[in-house]
Amino acid sequence: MPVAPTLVKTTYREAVRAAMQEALERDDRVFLMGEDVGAYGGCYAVSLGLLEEFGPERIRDTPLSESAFVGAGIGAALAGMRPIVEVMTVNFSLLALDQILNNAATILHMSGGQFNVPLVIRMATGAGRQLAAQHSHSLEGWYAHIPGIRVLTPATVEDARGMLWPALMDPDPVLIFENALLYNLEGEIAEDAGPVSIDQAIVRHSGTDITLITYGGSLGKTLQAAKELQRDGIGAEVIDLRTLRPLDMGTVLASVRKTNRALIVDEGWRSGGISAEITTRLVEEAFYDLDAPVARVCSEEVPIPYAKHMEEAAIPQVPKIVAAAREVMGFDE
Amino acid sequence: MPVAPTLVKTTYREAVRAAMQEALERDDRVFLMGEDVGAYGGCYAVSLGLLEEFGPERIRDTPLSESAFVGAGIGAALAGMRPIVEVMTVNFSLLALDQILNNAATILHMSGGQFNVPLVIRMATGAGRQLAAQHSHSLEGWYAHIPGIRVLTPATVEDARGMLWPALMDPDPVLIFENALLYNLEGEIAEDAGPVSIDQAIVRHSGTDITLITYGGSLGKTLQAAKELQRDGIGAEVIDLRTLRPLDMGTVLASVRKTNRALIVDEGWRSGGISAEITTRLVEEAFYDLDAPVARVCSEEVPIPYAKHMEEAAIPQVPKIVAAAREVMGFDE
Amino acid sequence: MTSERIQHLDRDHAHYLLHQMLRVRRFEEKCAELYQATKIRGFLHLYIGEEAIAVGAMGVLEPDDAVVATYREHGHALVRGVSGGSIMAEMYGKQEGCSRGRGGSMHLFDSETRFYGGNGIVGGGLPIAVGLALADKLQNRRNVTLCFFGEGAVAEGEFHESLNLASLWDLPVVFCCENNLYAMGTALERSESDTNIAIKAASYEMPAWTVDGMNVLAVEDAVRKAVDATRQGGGPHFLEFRTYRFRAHSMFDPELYRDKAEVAFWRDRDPIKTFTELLKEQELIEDGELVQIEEMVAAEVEAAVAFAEGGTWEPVSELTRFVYSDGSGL
Amino acid sequence: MTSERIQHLDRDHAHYLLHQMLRVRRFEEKCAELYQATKIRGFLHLYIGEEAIAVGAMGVLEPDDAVVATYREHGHALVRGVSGGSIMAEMYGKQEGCSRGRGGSMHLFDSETRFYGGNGIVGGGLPIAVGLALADKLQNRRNVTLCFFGEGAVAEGEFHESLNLASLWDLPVVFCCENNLYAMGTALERSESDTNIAIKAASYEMPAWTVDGMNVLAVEDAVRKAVDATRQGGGPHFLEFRTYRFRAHSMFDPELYRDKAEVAFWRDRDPIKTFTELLKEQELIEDGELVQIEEMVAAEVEAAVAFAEGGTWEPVSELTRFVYSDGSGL
Ligand SMILES: Cc1ncc(C[n+]2csc(CCOP(=O)(O)OP(=O)(O)O)c2C)c(N)n1
Ligand SMILES: Cc1ncc(C[n+]2csc(CCOP(=O)(O)OP(=O)(O)O)c2C)c(N)n1
Ligand SMILES: [Mg+2]
Ligand SMILES: [Mg+2]
Repeated sequence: MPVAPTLVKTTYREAVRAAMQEALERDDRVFLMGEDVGAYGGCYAVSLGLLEEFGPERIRDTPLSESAFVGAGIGAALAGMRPIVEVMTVNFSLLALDQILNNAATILHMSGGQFNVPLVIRMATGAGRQLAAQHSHSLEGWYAHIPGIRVLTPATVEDARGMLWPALMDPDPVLIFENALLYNLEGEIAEDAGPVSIDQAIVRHSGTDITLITYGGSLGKTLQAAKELQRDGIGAEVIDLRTLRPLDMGTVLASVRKTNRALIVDEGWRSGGISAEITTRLVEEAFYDLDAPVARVCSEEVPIPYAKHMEEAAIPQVPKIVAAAREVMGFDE
Repeated sequence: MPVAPTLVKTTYREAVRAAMQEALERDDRVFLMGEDVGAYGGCYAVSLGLLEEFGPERIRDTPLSESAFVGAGIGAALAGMRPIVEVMTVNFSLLALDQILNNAATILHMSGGQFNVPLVIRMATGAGRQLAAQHSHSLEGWYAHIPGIRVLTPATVEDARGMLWPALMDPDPVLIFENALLYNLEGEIAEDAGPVSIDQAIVRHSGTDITLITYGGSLGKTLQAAKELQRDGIGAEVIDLRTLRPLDMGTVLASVRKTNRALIVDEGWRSGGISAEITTRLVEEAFYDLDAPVARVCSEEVPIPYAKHMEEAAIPQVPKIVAAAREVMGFDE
Repeated sequence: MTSERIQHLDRDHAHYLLHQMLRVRRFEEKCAELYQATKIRGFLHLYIGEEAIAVGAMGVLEPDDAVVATYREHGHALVRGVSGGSIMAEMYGKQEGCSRGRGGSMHLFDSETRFYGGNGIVGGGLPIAVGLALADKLQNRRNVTLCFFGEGAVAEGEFHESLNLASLWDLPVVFCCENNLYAMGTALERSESDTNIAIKAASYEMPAWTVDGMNVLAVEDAVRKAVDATRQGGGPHFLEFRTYRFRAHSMFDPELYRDKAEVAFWRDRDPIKTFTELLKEQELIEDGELVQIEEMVAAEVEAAVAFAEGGTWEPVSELTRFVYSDGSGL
Repeated sequence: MTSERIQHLDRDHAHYLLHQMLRVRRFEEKCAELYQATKIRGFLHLYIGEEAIAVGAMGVLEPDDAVVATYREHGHALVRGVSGGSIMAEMYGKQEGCSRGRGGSMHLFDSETRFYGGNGIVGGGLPIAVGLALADKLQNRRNVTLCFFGEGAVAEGEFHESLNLASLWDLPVVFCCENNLYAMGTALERSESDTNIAIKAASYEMPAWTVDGMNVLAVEDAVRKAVDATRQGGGPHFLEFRTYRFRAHSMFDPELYRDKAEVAFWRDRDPIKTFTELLKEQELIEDGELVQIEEMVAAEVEAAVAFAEGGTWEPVSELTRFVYSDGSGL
């Protein structure tokens, strides 16, 4: 008889830290580098205590040189290490985009399969904290355009805990986007929680009337919307994509073939976002199963403003999701 | 009685040069800067002779410092100039992406409307010359994700000639992507050809059975495919988007409402490309007009390989377009 | 500070400098309070301890000169002439704010004083400053652009690219590096292999001086010399100001990385405290005058808060306005 | 070149150096021919004139050392030990090429010799070299990474970021700047405010020497000194090689930007010509030996071409292979 696992309370922040701690203990090739990951304890206190535990060789504070230290991560990965490079937030990753696209994502193919790049890049993403236009990007869906990398978006404490190890063991570059609003998220997790899949989407709430497809920071809002829809008698199935590249369309299609309706919730800008790709795949693979146009609730196409009410209006919110879902269901409001 | 305009032969390269020449003559605030635009005559010989004509203050060779000289273009635009910044190719623009996204595209909104950025950035784009993975990107559709900028993709000599001036007079940042394979394109153009719209798509070939939507370097191939389809009795309407942001969906929708079928041809990678956005807009705005799923012919999701046969296989080609169109028409091959 | 410099110190000017430093200090102390009261949100980076730099520098500028700053720019904006009310309203997120409430603390903008922000990307302002100076040069205007940034920016590639461009093209820009020894929690010696910052500027053939950033007179002298030379066509100049921030990096910073002795050492060099002492010593100020200045400052801060409190919220319908200049969101 | 150095020059070693330089020269002359014959396509950047650098440098390396180069890297790959056949096949686009025909001239890779490309982005290889060296250091391997780049890369921010990181972390990497005075058509004095490149490296507290890149013995001495010091834990070193490319930047370059006198001046310093003359003068080589070497080289080049000609095309079905390591395109 299997014993039920002991559950422990944790936060998303602690889960990421525990995952790093475990990886650092388990594999000598793993090290963490990034701005203020050491002495400061991490911009979001994620790596707090790791410097004391693992020392400055393996918990490596970097200067403000995004391009060079991401590139150095690529080089170190090429030479047998398993680096975790923390780019403080996605907003600063633009400075390293050349290294990510032209080197990390490309070298394996361009070298005819000789050199793989087992690099993990973690970054915080998302809006919602009144940090204004330059500190509120949600570009994970945009990154998912790039062949040669994997894009993970853990939305739960289990995924925050469980995705890092398989990402590190993956032979190719993996980008992990942690929505900064999630760090304080609390949850229960098995004491011996292990790795989770980094290939598969998951149904977080079952329903038969409409499929709500989301990931990362919008999962909570979408689940909330599903609850509200339930009160109106609409059974919404909520899919957490978990990885944006590859897209697990199998899970999405199975649900949409059942519900025949789909709505995508994405904190990225609408035009050319991952929401467009998912819609398109549904059209390509399930056109005749769709009873209504696929809809999407995304961020408005504006630089995110500072003022709270303006920022809130700019990014997806529960009422907007509910209204959009009702519209897909054909309810006029 | 209007006199027919005198037509002159020109090339795409000469058309871009003539447009710059005119702008430099007409407006003191205009200057050109970029790598090797001066003494070398431009990487693609586009600016050949301009240094001699306008001098080194206005035809400004820059060091290899993409981020700084694009940023300097932003600053100069803020202070009243009308800079044309040439980033040699889109491949190198990744180094300047922070400046483009976090400053050029953002400052107007973030400053509450106080500071606009009348900057034009020109870059060569596209594959097809066996330049391999790091020199063959087609990222114009990806750039079109960014609110606050305009994205132009002139595909004809008229557009190459006519888009620059309105782009320079536009108060906001405009990115112009010139497919490098087009520079040798020959065409006739009115001797006094003037500015063209930078907001509107255009029908380049009429048809009633299927709408082929494309832009830039793929226009020629798509027109060729339309011709071949015609032989099979399929009337393909070819739309040249001309601008990727904003997307002129009016023109696209009018055509699709007539043909009820659509195929997008895009040299960008498939997933998350502009092809996905167009498909999605069609679903959102013309779902019930569609008789078949929207289809797309894009680049394969690989770093573009050097070998000619592999490169050709990686990017859209006429036979693929024809086959895909026939499939949309319901012809099994 | 030479005693000669002090002897020539004009009483009014001395009061002006002290007044300006106190404006910044008290304004920011109020900001910290308002942050605790959740009136201000997002990131808030205080300049307390570094006031002598903005104050010493701004007084030297002409009205048409340009300024580029960072996310730690309340002081620069205030002293440059952006009204306290519009800055405070900005931090409240009100539409009367200098960026319409869209920028917040990190993105103060003001076209009237050619204050080009407020940039949240470390190093991101330097290329813009180069471009502003290029435009001034191309249009034969005798303006100078002052560009502020922290020593953390020195590690960014853009720092080097920008200095090289400015020097290569002989542009009228003065780079002002506010070296407060830390970039968040990273001490300079852990981010630069050579902690001599001026030497990097010198490797671009740019005159580069290290200045006591806790001494407002030293700052003023250096900036005047640099700005004058630059305005006269002497090309870009580089100033490194040695300074210290007395507060945490931002309101989220637990300050695990520096010890009390070090903080105390620098607090002793508080630019306001030391300058006040100097003025008293030199009998350039009386206690009554000091009280008067503090009262003026307190009144200004109070008025700024009242202005912000009385401000209004931008209608949500305006969200997409100014994505493009025609007002459209496209 | 000191006469002492020449006196100690071993005959075999002298022949080795000359042989290597000729291998590169003749190989590339053939490449140019094959480009005209449209056997090779895309960009082709010839190293002719600069051979002394790769030859002087590579001989110093141990098998486990690593090399990072640029798009002008045929010479580096050849001398490092990548077979001429596999390089030529690569340029033909054949699957027997060292990058399976996917990289072409700009992207030669070879895991056996730890040859990490071939990078088409100016400056893009420097951070990778830093990372390779970091890995070696973290794993206590006594390897050195040699990183080649042109003087054009000095203007890129990544150059500075990388030098700083390498020095700050004391990494075993030797930066080899091939200063051929031009970046495409841009002369150094039009891209750097201070054309002294070594001084920039020095501002990161890195030993930096300027070396005559047309003299293979000078190159070898400098690289040996730098590599030995680096291997012994002396941290990164920087070498600037003064050199010149005799050909156009690439096969597309109309060469409008440099005058004949300058080209002639440098052609006089042809590293192969001058070294041959030296060896003759010192009676370290006989005419017959020279002929022998040329014959060996010609045979090698011929064999390389034959290998490439006999190569096969990668099946198109493999296009998406190696986008990811599991073979999938995902
Ligand atoms: C490109 C970039 N990377 C990282 C950050 C996060 N960050 C904000 S401030 C800061 C420290 C900057 O230090 P410094 O330049 O010395 O300025 P100071 O805060 O000391 O005034 C960091 C790392 C950022 N804003 N931009
Ligand atoms: C980031 C980037 N910008 C521009 C280019 C285009 N480009 C290719 S080579 C080159 C000149 C480089 O000169 P240098 O570094 O001196 O090397 P050399 O060609 O002289 O060996 C330029 C501008 C590029 N490949 N990468
Ligand atoms: Mg600092
Ligand atoms: Mg060069």
